[in-house]
Amino acid sequence: MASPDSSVAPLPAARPDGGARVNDFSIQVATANGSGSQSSNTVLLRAIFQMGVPVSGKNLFPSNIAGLPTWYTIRASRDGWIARKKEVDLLVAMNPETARDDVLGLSAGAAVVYDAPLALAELRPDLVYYPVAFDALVEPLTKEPKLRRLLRNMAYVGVLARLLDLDLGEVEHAIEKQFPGKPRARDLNVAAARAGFDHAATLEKRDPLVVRRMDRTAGKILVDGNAAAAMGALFAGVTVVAWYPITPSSSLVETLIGHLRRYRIGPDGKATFAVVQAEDELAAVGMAIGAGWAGARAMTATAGPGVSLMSEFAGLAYYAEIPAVIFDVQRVGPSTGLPTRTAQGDVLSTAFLSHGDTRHVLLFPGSVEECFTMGVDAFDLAERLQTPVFVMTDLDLGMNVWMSDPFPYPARPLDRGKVLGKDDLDRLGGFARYADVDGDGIGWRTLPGTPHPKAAYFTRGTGHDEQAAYSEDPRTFERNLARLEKKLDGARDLLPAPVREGSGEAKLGLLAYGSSDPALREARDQLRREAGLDSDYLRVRAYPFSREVREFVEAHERVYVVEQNRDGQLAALLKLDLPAALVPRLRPVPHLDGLPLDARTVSDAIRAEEAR
Amino acid sequence: MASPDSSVAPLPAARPDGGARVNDFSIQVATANGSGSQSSNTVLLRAIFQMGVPVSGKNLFPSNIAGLPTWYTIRASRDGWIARKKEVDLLVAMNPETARDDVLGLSAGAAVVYDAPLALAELRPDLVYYPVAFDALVEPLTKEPKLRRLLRNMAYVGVLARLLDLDLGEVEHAIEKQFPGKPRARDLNVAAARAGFDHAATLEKRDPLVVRRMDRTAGKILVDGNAAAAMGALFAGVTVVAWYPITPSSSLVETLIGHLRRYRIGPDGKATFAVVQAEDELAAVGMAIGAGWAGARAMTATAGPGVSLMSEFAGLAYYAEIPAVIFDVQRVGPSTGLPTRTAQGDVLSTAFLSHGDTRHVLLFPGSVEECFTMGVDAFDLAERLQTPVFVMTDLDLGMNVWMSDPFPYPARPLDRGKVLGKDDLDRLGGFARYADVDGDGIGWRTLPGTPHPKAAYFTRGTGHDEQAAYSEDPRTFERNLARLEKKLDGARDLLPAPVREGSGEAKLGLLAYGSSDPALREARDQLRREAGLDSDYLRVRAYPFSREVREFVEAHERVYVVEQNRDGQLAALLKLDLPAALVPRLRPVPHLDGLPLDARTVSDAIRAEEAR
Amino acid sequence: MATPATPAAPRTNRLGLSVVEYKGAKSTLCAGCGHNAISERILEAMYEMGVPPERVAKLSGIGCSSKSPAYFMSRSHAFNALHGRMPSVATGAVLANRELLALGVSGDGDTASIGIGQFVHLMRRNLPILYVVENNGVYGLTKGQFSATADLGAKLKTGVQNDLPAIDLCTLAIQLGATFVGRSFSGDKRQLSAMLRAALAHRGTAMLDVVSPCVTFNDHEGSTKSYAYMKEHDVPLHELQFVPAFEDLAVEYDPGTTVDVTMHDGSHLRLRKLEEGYDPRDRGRAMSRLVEAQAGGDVLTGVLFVDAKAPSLVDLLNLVDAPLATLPAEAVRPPREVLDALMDALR
Amino acid sequence: MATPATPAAPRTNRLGLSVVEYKGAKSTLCAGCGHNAISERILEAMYEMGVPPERVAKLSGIGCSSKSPAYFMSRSHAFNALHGRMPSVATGAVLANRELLALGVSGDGDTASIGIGQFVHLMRRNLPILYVVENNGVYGLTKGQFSATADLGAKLKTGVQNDLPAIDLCTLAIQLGATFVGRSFSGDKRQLSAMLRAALAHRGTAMLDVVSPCVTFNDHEGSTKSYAYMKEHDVPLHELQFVPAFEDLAVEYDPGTTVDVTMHDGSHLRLRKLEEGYDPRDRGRAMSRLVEAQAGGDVLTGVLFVDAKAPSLVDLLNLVDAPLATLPAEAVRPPREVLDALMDALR
Ligand SMILES: Cc1ncc(C[n+]2csc(CCOP(=O)(O)OP(=O)(O)O)c2C)c(N)n1
Ligand SMILES: Cc1ncc(C[n+]2csc(CCOP(=O)(O)OP(=O)(O)O)c2C)c(N)n1
Ligand code: SF4
Ligand code: SF4
Ligand SMILES: [Mg+2]
Ligand SMILES: [Mg+2]
Repeated sequence: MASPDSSVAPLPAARPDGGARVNDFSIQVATANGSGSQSSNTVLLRAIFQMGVPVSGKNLFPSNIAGLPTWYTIRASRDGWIARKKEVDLLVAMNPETARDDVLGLSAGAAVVYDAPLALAELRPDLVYYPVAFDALVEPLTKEPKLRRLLRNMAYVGVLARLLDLDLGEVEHAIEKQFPGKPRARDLNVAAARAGFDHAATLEKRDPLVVRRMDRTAGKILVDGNAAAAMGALFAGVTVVAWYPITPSSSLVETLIGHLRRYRIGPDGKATFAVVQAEDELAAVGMAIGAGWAGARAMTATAGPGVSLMSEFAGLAYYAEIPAVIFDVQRVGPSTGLPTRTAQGDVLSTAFLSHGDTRHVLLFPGSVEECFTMGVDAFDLAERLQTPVFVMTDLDLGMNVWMSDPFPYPARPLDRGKVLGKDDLDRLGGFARYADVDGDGIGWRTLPGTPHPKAAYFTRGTGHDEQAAYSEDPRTFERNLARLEKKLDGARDLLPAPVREGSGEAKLGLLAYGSSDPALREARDQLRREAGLDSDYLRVRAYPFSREVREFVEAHERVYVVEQNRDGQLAALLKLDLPAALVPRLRPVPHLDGLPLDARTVSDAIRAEEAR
Repeated sequence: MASPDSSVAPLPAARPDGGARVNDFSIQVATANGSGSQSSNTVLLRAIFQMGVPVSGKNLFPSNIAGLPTWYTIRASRDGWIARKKEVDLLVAMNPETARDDVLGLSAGAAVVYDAPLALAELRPDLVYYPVAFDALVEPLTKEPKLRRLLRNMAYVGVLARLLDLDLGEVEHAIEKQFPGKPRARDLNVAAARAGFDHAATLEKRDPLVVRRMDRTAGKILVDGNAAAAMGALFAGVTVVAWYPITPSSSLVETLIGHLRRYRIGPDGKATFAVVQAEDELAAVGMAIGAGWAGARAMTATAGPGVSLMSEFAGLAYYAEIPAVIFDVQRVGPSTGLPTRTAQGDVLSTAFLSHGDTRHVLLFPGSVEECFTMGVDAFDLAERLQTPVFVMTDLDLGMNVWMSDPFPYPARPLDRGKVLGKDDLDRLGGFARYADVDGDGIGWRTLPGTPHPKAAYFTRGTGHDEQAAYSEDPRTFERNLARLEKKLDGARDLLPAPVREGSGEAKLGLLAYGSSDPALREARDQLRREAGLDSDYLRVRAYPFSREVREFVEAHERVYVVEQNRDGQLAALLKLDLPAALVPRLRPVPHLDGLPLDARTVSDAIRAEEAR
Repeated sequence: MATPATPAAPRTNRLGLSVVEYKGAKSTLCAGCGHNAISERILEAMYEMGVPPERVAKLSGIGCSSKSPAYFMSRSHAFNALHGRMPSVATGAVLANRELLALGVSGDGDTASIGIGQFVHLMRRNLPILYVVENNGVYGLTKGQFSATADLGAKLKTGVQNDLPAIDLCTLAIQLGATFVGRSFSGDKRQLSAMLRAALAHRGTAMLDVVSPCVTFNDHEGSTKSYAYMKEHDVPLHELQFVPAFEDLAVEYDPGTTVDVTMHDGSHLRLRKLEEGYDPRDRGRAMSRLVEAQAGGDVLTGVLFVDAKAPSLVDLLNLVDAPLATLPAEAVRPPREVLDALMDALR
Repeated sequence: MATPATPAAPRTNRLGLSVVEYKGAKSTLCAGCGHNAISERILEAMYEMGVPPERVAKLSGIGCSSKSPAYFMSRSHAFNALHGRMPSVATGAVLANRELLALGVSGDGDTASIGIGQFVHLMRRNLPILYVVENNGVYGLTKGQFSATADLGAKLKTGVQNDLPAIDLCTLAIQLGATFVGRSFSGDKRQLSAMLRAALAHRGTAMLDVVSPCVTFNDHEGSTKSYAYMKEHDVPLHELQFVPAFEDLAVEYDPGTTVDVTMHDGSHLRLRKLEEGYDPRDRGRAMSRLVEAQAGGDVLTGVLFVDAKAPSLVDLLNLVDAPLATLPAEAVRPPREVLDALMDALR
């Protein structure tokens, strides 16, 4: 496979004209997976971060365990842009399989650190080359060949530290964080980094890229979205977790299990949670629904194929009105698709998941912080609304490391929704499960086990009346379905409101969601700076849409709906939701190639449209 | 449960003013299921049909095996209207459980034949009553109590024959057809009908309803849509059928099995077909897809819950481009919903069935004849397009008996689509499975077992290039997805075109599909006659939509989209498909109560909208 | 059931409840359906064991059998879930509230056809549940197609013959690790009652495969799940006696002819052997005896396997004693310091 | 395979094909993965048996194991289907074209976890297929979680211990009616090769459970699916010899110590007993012996059960000899008269 962007016509890179390019470049490291490069790249990322420079890292890895090409891109941006950047300023070419294509795909003037035996310098005259004999560098450190392979990768971090003028102390500090409690691994890696650092002193610096200390990361954290969502679930007080492994969602649950074991087991060894690795996704969601029915805060996490398998159960939970939280860490479909690439491709099918007039609540976290906050809110919303809530995150958010403000401790107490206990029943003398007593379409429920002779009701996916009794009566059926519609409609006001940016005066509206956010912000800046196009930006955070979404469209002549799928799925939901007269204002900008969205793709598309 | 329509304010029934009401009324028979009334009602329906009078029958039955209330409605219409009619002119009240509500729900002046012990005449003074002591009538016929219960039901057919002036010979003929090869059953039933007929001579006719011979059914057939679809599959040359029983689709496959056994087993006992009752719907569709991949004409049939379960496989078949035919005999959802009631509720979720930018081809038969013709065409289309084709029929079409012209023998030969054989490969020297060589987005395939060293390719649900090799390359992925989009877009021209009615001059457009057709035609007539509203009518027969759909919307100021679901699902697909400027013209008229659509519901809704 | 109540007055159980408190809605199943008889037996067993109806969660799939929980114990919560997926829903419910007494009711189609995957995995996990399969060898609710427990050579009314081997749910359950496996017949009031009561005292998965004729679609000649067939081929392995802990009767028994199993709650299951050499504590032997019987067309009934000591899923997960569902916020949301520490680690 | 070819020249098989014609793409699995060894054995067996690659359909689910069909026999069609759903796809393919030699390749997660339902029903149907489970006790592709074949007490690298009983796919398959059930080890070249060749001669479901260590996630101490564990606990029941029909060598054997099974195509499977008393033709005994071995931590290998006579699904359905897929239109679309008759009956 070629370098991921090789077939995109490269944009002319900003040429260094003698001066340094400080804190504004991107590095791509090309290795093979399973070779330990993930640690090295994290160390590099973290070292830059520790120097106070905004960074982001994108891992482009194959659906495979070991030996296939992997690329990791680190962007340092003094302006704080953290979207993927297509142009590579510095390539670290460690993988013989892809090195040729990787080099040929660069823009003129880019720098290349490479494993000397690859002899890449012959390929093009217009690059800056730094050959390094990595094997020789790590040879003195260990005799184990396997370990050597790993250390080679830490050595390039040292080389880059010297070339970029990174503080070696920060590198060492980052290595320490990377291998906590493993002094031998730490020491060896520090030695490897130092070897690289020392060796690089012999290289003549001929590129302009440098890192200088800033103060833009103080207090911030580095974390991936899956870890953030796991913490969300932890602080939501999740009690039942049923799951089935699938990329890219597995690490969400695996991290959560770690936290639960650490923070939710009492001194007596007893757990306030149950985790079950189910036999498949049907069972996983079935368990979550059974648990939600019985009153637990229950969840599962999966990706597209799992969501498809959950379809029948999703309809049951919608219709029988049972809370459950489902994290969908989206990857590229259709079908098994590209399991290790990112997309926002499950939006439309999940909104209508299951046959027969089913509708669902979706949340769209747009940052790791929102993976956390929505990870908390989803449980409140599911119990409040008595319906499944899907948290639509994606591989880019979930598996890449992001810079973030630390997460806020939840401000509100748990909202356990409308539940009647024994005392309530004593007072009321009974209840009707599906009666709309509060005018919001949400009935009151009881939990199994409630010690009251009037507590029980019969839950079913078949037609039922207000008392939850079986019914085929046409009018009863209609009423019930209308109530469900009302309930979901009312959800608009409970869900996270969209986030607005801009003066509100622009004619041009940009609308996006989820992990597209950084690219959208940067694209907005590009549009203004490069094309004089002023725009407002609305980031949608939930479906059914808040009323503000409509207001935004009303207030703009043209609204570009940018998303990471082929079919313009959120745009489709908007078309169905907005008054028909507003629909012509929507300009879908769907894009899907499995790579995290970059600003240039967005601004180019919009400029082209605007120029028409 | 109340009579199905009891909570609808009854419309004033046309009062008989001395004169007879000939061939224009509806009969409702209220019994318990499992009591043999289905045979009696079919006999009654058929006898009227044999008198040349257009009829339709609607069975309203519970999700239960025996003992629960069932209603059967027969409409006779000299004008040929065969939609359900809400008003009941003649009630046959055999079920003590519902008799009271059934009677209270009638319009003034209606007639009631009832089992004498029920003493219904006291309930209301404004009806015409015919009490009949059914037990006494059948007592002489047999000693078996079980049989007596069945014969009581044939006795009311005799009573009605006399009251409506039906030819007893036609009744007897119909009984003969009902019990082929069972002379004892036939004789007993004839005796029961005669007993009723004879007894009714003692009743004084006080209602205006009569049947008179006409010639509007000559040459026509009576058949249900599932049987029609089964014949379609038979004449399509289906070879592999995998299924899992579910109401209301089971009878489709069971009828098909009967035909296959009869017509597709050779004198040597060998079968040209394989039928497997799978363990569930995932397996059923998996088998169909495996068979389609290997070159068989393969199908399954199911209802909403099954379609939901097939979701993951549907995405695989779309993406790996494998033909399969899936009959979805729709029933009321969400979830298990009302399994014995009718709806068009799976349209939207099936169009986008599966995660990640998946799209499907849907056919919408609007009559039993189209259940047949589309049952044939679906196989051609699936193989031509190399994709799953969903035939979206419903319980009303599938399980009720409809009058129809006889089905035409397929005019075209089987279209087996683009398949390369050994000779082709010899000539070509090889092939690329997913290359768009013909510019229609459809590649050529080979079948497993083709004896040529270059025949093989690797089928997968993961990313692949034109040669079907595994690929994660972003550009390859994009190209492939764009080709799939093009393929489905091109399908518009291959699918059954919509059917247009009206001058084309009206401002008002009506748009509907499937089993709504009779109600739409009648509603159009009502709108014209009763409100002076002229309209054109377009019946959509497939998704992706034909270009004529757009033309129709362009040509009309307002287009009412009538359908049998809550959410306006076809209207949603239209909104997503039409140019945005046309969207404001659409006026969704969704309706869902589980009962077959009637004209009055449609015309009332449209008149109300038009009056705004 | 924490504290055994004082011996009950004649018409009430030890909780002081009369049997009426255990009734459900009127059955809509066919008259004579085996499922109705099983509902009766369940209701009686619950009454006799003095199980508070509010503690029971009735769980089922889809089918005539799965409808039946509506027809007993209206005072218990119930969840009529999806076809074949009751096991997962039950698993979730039990984990959410370990105090629930989970009663799963399923059919042979629901369990052995579409549901076999969830069945297999539930058995492995030894979830505390009383799982009753009302086995009629056909799909009743969809009008009489064969299910996967239909016996080789069995005939439908239409004459169609089943040519695939039956899945024997008991053999399967034993193999997979279920800890209480029994087979009975809806028409055998005594055996079924004793078995249900013993199963209610079991902690872990109690799987009962109860032959339950479908009078409408599978009670004819040629059926192997008919009343007539069962009358001829039912081979009870032992006579069952169940002595609940709260009755503590010290009945004499002969260890040579009787197996005595002490259940988790101290009650006793006594099996007076009718077949020499059958030991319901030997997994492998039980399986081979069942295979042999199946080949011969015999239907072995009784408690086929029991292991009253194995840890249940709730034990394995080491859950706190209180139901997870109703733990207070303090117990489930870690304090601010935990978040602070987590954030620090990410800096 | 209709007519046995003349004995092949040294470097080609009886079809005149060299082993290169049976190769696939370069493996992307980890170096040392058991699955790679199994791919080699399959390829060799196909070559040695002279199976035309074009006749083979390779079917798989999702997982490292399920990817492996890409790495052998590129001249055969292949379908890498959905996770756990290979059996249904295979069933459809075989029914569409009975001449195909179906090779199903699956993993323990693919088969025993998500796929156990389809596995159970495929076994019941005795579909003609060679079904190979590459069993490493973990989910390789998703990075090392336990699967349902992980043994009780097995430990992950992280120290997490499996506390659920393993599903023994062989015992299960035998119980469910599979007609050729074997277990082997990816590291036992001789045994696995002979077993594969015999399985290729079987008409019906041949299910081979092949322990296949995952060097990346499950080859450490504490694993029961490691190379080291297998070296200690592999208990071969017999020595396998397979004599293909086309070789017709009349080898002497002693009926007292050797079981000779005549396969459907006239070839011979000869099992020279290492364990006294094990008879691979006795379902019940085989099962109880397997249960016992499992409890003791032994891994019995060999042909555990075989019934070379049972009718396969293709036989039961009595299909015409030609593949359904390519029957001419005349054979599948009834003539106009049939439609006329059907219409008449509806008038
Ligand atoms: C997903 C799904 N598929 C099919 C059905 C239709 N269906 C309802 S009940 C049933 C079979 C029930 O058989 P069994 O479990 O044996 O119950 P019984 O009626 O015999 O008691 C089927 C196939 C369904 N409800 N859901
Ligand atoms: C529906 C679905 N769920 C989950 C996954 C993720 N997944 C891919 S492979 C795999 C497990 C494979 O394990 P196994 O079959 O044992 O194969 P191995 O990799 O160990 O050879 C899982 C869970 C998937 N692809 N599809
Ligand atoms: S159809 Fe059969 S299983 Fe269903 S209620 Fe009637 S007798 Fe029982
Ligand atoms: S992860 Fe394990 S199963 Fe997968 S290829 Fe590597 S060694 Fe094999
Ligand atoms: Mg049944
Ligand atoms: Mg595995």
